[in-house]
Amino acid sequence: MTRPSPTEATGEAAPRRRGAAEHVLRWTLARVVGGLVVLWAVATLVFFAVRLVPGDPAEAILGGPGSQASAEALALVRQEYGLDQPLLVQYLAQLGRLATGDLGTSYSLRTDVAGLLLDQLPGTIALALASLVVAWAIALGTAWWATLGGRVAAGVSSALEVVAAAVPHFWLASVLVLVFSTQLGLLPPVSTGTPVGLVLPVVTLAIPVAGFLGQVTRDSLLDAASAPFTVSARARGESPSGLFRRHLLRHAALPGLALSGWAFGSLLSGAVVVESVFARPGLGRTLLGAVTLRDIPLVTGVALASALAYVVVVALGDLAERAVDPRERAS
Amino acid sequence: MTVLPTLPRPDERRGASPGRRSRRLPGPLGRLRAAETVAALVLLGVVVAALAPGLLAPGDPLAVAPADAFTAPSPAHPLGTDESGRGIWTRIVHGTGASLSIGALATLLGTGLGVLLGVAAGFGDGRWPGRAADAGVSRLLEVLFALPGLLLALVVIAFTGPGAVPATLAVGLATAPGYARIVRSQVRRVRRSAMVEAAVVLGRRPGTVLWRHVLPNALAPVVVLATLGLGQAVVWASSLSYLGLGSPPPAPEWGAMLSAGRTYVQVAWWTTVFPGLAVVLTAAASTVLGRGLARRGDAS
Amino acid sequence: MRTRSLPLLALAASGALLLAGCTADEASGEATPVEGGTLTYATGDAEPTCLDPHVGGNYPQALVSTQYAESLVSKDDDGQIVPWLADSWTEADDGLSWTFELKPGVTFTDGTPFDAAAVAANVAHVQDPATLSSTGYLALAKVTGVEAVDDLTARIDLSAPDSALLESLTQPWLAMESPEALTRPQEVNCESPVGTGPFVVESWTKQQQVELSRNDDYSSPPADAAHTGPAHLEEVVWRFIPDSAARYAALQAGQVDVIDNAQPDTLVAAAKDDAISEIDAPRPGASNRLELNSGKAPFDDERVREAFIRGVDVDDAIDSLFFGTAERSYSPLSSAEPLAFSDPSLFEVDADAAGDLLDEAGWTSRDSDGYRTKDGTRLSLTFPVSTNQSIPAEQSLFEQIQAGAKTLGFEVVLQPLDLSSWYGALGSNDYDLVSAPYTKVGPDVLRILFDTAGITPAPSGYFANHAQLSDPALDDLLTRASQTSDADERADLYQQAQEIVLESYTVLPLYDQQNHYLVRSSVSGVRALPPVQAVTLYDASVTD
Amino acid sequence: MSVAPLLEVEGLRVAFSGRRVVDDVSFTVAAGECVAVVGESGSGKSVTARALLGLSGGQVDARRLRLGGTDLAALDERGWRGVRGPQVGLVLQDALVSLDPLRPIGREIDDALRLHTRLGPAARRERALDVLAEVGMPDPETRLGQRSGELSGGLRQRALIAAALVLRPELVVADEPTTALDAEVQRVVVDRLAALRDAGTGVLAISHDLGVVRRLADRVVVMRAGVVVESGPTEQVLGAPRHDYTRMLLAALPRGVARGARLSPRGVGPGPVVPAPPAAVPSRAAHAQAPAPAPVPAPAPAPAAAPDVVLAASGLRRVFTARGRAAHVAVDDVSLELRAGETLGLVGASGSGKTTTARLLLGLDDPDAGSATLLGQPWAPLRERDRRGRRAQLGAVYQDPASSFDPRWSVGRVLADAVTAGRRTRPTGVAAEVASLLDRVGLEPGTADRHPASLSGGQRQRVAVARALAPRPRVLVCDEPVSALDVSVQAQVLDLLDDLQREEGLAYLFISHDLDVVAHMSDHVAVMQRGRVVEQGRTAEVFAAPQHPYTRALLAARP
Repeated sequence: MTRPSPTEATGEAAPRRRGAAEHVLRWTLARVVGGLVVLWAVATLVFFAVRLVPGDPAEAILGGPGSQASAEALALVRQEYGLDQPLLVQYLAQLGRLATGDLGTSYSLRTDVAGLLLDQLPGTIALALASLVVAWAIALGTAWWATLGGRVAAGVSSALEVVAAAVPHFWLASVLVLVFSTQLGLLPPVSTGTPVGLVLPVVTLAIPVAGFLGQVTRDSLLDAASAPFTVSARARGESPSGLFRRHLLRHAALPGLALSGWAFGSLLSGAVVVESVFARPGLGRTLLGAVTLRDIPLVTGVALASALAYVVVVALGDLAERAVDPRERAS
Repeated sequence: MTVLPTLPRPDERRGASPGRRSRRLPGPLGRLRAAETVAALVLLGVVVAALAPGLLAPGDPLAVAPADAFTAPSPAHPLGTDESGRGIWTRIVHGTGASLSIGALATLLGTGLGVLLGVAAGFGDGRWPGRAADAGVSRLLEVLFALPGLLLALVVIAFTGPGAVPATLAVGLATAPGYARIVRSQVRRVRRSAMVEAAVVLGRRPGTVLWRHVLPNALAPVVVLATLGLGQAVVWASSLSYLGLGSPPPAPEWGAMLSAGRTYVQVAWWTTVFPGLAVVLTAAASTVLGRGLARRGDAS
Repeated sequence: MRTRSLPLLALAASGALLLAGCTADEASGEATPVEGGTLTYATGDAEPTCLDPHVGGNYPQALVSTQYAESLVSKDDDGQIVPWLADSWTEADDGLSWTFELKPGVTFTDGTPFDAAAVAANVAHVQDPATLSSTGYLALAKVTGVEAVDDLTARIDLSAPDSALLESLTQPWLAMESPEALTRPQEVNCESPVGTGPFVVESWTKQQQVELSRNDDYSSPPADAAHTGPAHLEEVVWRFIPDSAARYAALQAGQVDVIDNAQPDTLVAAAKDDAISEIDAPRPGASNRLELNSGKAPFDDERVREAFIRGVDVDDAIDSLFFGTAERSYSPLSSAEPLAFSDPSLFEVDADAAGDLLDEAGWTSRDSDGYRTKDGTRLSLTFPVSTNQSIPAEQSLFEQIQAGAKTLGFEVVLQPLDLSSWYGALGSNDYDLVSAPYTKVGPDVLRILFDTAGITPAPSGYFANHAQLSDPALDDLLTRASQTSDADERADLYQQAQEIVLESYTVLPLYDQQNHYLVRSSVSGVRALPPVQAVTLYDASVTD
Repeated sequence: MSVAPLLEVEGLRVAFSGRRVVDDVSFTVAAGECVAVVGESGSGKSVTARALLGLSGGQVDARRLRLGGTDLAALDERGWRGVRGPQVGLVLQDALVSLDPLRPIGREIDDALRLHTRLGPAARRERALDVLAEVGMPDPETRLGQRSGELSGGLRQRALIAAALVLRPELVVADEPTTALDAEVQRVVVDRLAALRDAGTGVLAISHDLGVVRRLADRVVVMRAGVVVESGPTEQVLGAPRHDYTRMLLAALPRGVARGARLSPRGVGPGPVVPAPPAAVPSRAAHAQAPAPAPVPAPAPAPAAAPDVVLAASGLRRVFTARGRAAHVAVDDVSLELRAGETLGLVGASGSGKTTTARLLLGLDDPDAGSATLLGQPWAPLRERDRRGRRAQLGAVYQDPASSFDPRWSVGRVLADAVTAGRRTRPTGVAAEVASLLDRVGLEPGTADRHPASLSGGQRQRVAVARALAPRPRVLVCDEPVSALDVSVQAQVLDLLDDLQREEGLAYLFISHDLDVVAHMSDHVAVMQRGRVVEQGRTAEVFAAPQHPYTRALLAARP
């Protein structure tokens, strides 16, 4: 005897529309506030975590570890960057700067972190989004092939998805470079800034994510395929491919949209490896270097940028999901 | 049925009269499909390699023989040798223990943490204590998701220094949020089921309901999920080793072999291809087995 | 989607259809220099944090600044100091000052003239703490000031005679920059330094590349340059490709023309490919060597040190790992140093002798794992390895040394660390073995590496004398050598110093600091400038 | 009406991987005629219907399978696609899942037109609006853009029918068209199908609801376990059934069976024993005027001292407020009284607040206002800690028992848990108690080791009743206990509840949307509409002379 859901409003359109506008406002407000809380938490987590890591920030400023910087230079730097003040004061100062959007200057690269991020964010975002699109294309492609291809196709595509999801990025990168550029000479092994140079990095990033999305899509495809409305559709003379396009595609994509936040996060992690292997400028590579050189402002900057990107992608995923399936869901 | 429903829900008998879902009994074995038997065999091989490497590869994984470095796969060395003349097959077999233990322990840590967070968030019943716990944990999860997993791992390792244990810790922490989210939704689902209400009507206290009904039913799918997670944890560990943050040389851990082999990919492709295959096979096998258990599990 | 589209199985496959035409094409024409064209240079070294060589001062900066910033003097292939921006130079009798006659009519690429005042401004910039210079700052330790005698004559005053000053001035970290440019904020100068060199820095996209264009009114090539007047190349693209396999693949595919930091395996592959030629340019300063921490047990006992050095055979390993591209070295100095002294007899492998030495030193019993013990403690050595500085082949060499040492009874614990943690381990004396490359022009590097003064750490915790060798006689030799201006006496003093270092068994030399460039046959005139063996593209030209 | 039959089915056989589900079924449907196929679940009626569209999914063969001029047996997949839509339309059971929840209903209707006609978008839109108007959809303009989730039950079902009719097929197959609907809405849909038949379309209706069949069908085909046991004109099959199975089905109908009289033979299980002939049932022809149910002699129990009130509610009120939606008053000022040994029926359309009231009385939800007492003591609103001790006095039986069992437990463990839950004492003798419970609900002792999932619907409901009885309650709240069961199984469970009430003096709060079941089972009845009790009193009086217009409408809507 599950709890009865309130009967759906029938007929009165006007109040429903006002309710909807107010609903959208509340939704956006919740997203913005939630996003800010996440960003604050990320900034705090990174601030204290990187402080705990061995290595002296002052030294990081003086050209990184092992610099034979003189005592006066170290003292000058500590005073200038306020590293001699108590930790809490530094934390509040940092929050103050972040609030005004000042991400400070990178210790190792000596340039304004915000500027640096603006330069590199597009590259990584382009790579991540292109990979997400390609991952979706592959996932839905195999779902389509499995649907129409019969038993063998279903089995093979399922195996492909499982293997794809299990492939480490960097290994895939070296195999792809070995095959497609060294042996076949078809694709440039290193990014050329042109779309052609984007092919291998995107495929390297996309395949593992496609494996995951494929498995998720396959499960929801199975559910949708056995739902009564498919029988109604076929009773109207719908062909299997028509059924896939007009009905199952939407149902299959739903859970994937919910996972878009996760998928984007894993793409950022993957970017660290793929960007260094294919020599593409981007956040991933910067992050790896920043942590190694204990470049606190840069690590904070990259963490905040990726957190912001994540929050935005989750919001977009949620919007897309509501557009496809407006039914109220107990989240 | 026409072409389309050739993908019957695995647990629905073909041709059952449409509309009424018959459920196959969740027998322990049930009909093992071809893919699952292969996966089981692969994992069996991996476990044997982990427990008794000597059986499969008598050689010493650390024995250095500079003379026959970079020899191609040959009867003497089935998978060829690496830059120091050590047999790739021997090192993969002896590395299984290291890689598998990192994968298993990381998954254990991930699921354990995930269950704690998930139950804390999911079990609240909407009134004050439950709602606050749910909001708090959900925000924490959101933050952990917002940070790219690798940053989490990098910071942990920067703090503890590279090595097998820190890598396990890092992978465990990075995967915990994923498990927590799933446990939370499972607990919420079971929490609102008719079974729990029937128990309340019979006069059972919330504690009993939690231990007797909610946890067993909510956590069963998580165990299955862990097998999927095991594969991913092994991949994660090998990525950390690639970045030079995993287990120190000369340990024959797959990730370390991969990152070393990567440099010689031009000259000796086998030094990187075969360890990679080992990672992929283990991860894929555990996923296939995991999905097989899931299918059998959700039949109940 | 009305039409039935083929399932997109893998984008790579369709990507391949798109680019059927783009295969690598390189025709090897004969090498008459062709004016103009663009050369793409791919470096594997870490991306510099600042393009102004005065700031900090590491090798990646030297590689790129050689293209746009020039020093007062240079060295030729025989190691002799030759004119560059300075035509001639004389040392004062008391050795407390050097006077340089500057080359006339040379201007910086921002139009400011190159004169004595510019030299003074550059030395002041290097010695200013705010510049945060380290290599340049140390090299000018004895310089008290610069006097502009007249427009084209500059006198450098010293606090004590410095036989290494000329060699120091050949280094790119003391190159001359436009005084006008140096007044700009450091951040700006880092992005666009102004020198007198054959090329000008146009733009720097971090992590991607630096673009340089030809300096058309260039008139100050070094004495041993192949031609005078502006460079042949119109433009140079300086790309950062950290991954060595990707860098070599890019060279093979014709995407880049020259690469540095070529790994041993790519050298072997390149040797078989006639489209690619190699330039072997070992870096000056110290050789790549293992230093044994004589400052603490167990290596405080010389017998244990000698046993380790003479017990472990590294020759086979070096041969197999480097495919014969690296020759075994028996000297603390790089073979690029004319005054390098080596004594192979000290390093003949004799495992039995090593065993006896260890027994003599009391490490007689063995524990269950086969390691030697004395009074219950195991003969264990901590070996922190910097994953940034040691290339994979070198890390594999350390693994083989570990295996070899085990048969002797030594337990070598390898600890791969990132740069920060590595320097942390050295700073806290938590090491028994370490491999730390040091690049400096001239034998004076011995003073930095082996003088007792090199043991006390700088405020940042950094110190150079990892062997912690403290021998008053050696210190005296090194001080006298650094002050004498008589070349023969200097050579003799440095030879004695090197004998003491080698006999102290605190150093196990391996090979020169590897520095290999690979160049496509379509490019000619690429030369490694002798001082620090950094490549200059001044004489280079692209023939296809 | 002896015109050539529209549909001829002869010797139809359907098998799934060897197992035969439909065996040698033959019948015909003429234009303008409605044939009903009746039978319980598992009788193969649905598979037969789908086989007519080539959608059965099994191996199909038949001596003759002709629709209009087309030989269906010879069609390949492409051929079938030409037939489905223009020549035959299918209407499924529950419109909520039989229409794609993610697409507006306009698009679903438009699909059929786009596949089979070359009409332009504007013309197709026009045809869609016409067919929606035809099925009586109010305000079709806005409905086109709405999804099935945004429509009420009745509107959804009409949209589903419109989607099947838009190409004017000669034959319409309706598979359980009314099962998921309330009485009022059922009436509208049945009238719609009747109008279709009168307009000359052939209608094949599949149903397990004999009331609907009686109103709609010209001829009836009765199926059991894949075989046709009887067929013929409706009056003859339903009026004077020749086959025992048909008679048993009719006898199991609670309509007109006095309170306390048995619906199913004494023995266990749906045996073929012939029950006493039911009271005469007016044939279809007599349906025109309002049905005057035969006066049922109410066996008025001796008016001894009125038995004390065991469960009472006064002024109960519960309001649901969801984000972004107007507050919904589910229960508004409900007052009820349930006396010992008696049954209070609670009837009303879905969404009338019956279930919310039950949850309030079971203490699973706190009322916003009003109160309830159990055995004279305050029961709601109350802190669960105080209520827990007296939980043993009140039991519950749900519509879908399977979801209320822990999936990992056997029947024995479920009952043992229920026995020990009530009282903390006597761990010994639990097994004996479980055995007696099984016996009292008519299940063999062996059932204890079986798994609820492997039992039939009826057996599962018996286990649920046994679990409710375990703590020896005084009151049972039954929410739609039999609406998911086949008629014959429903009869047995209802008789079981009657026996238990008589033997143990249990009081029942019996909730159902089925007026006949409530009439048969309850002494008093309360009729609920939109959260309010509109009428309440002795069942016989309320059914004989309904005061409130809504009650009259409910009674009139009964098929």
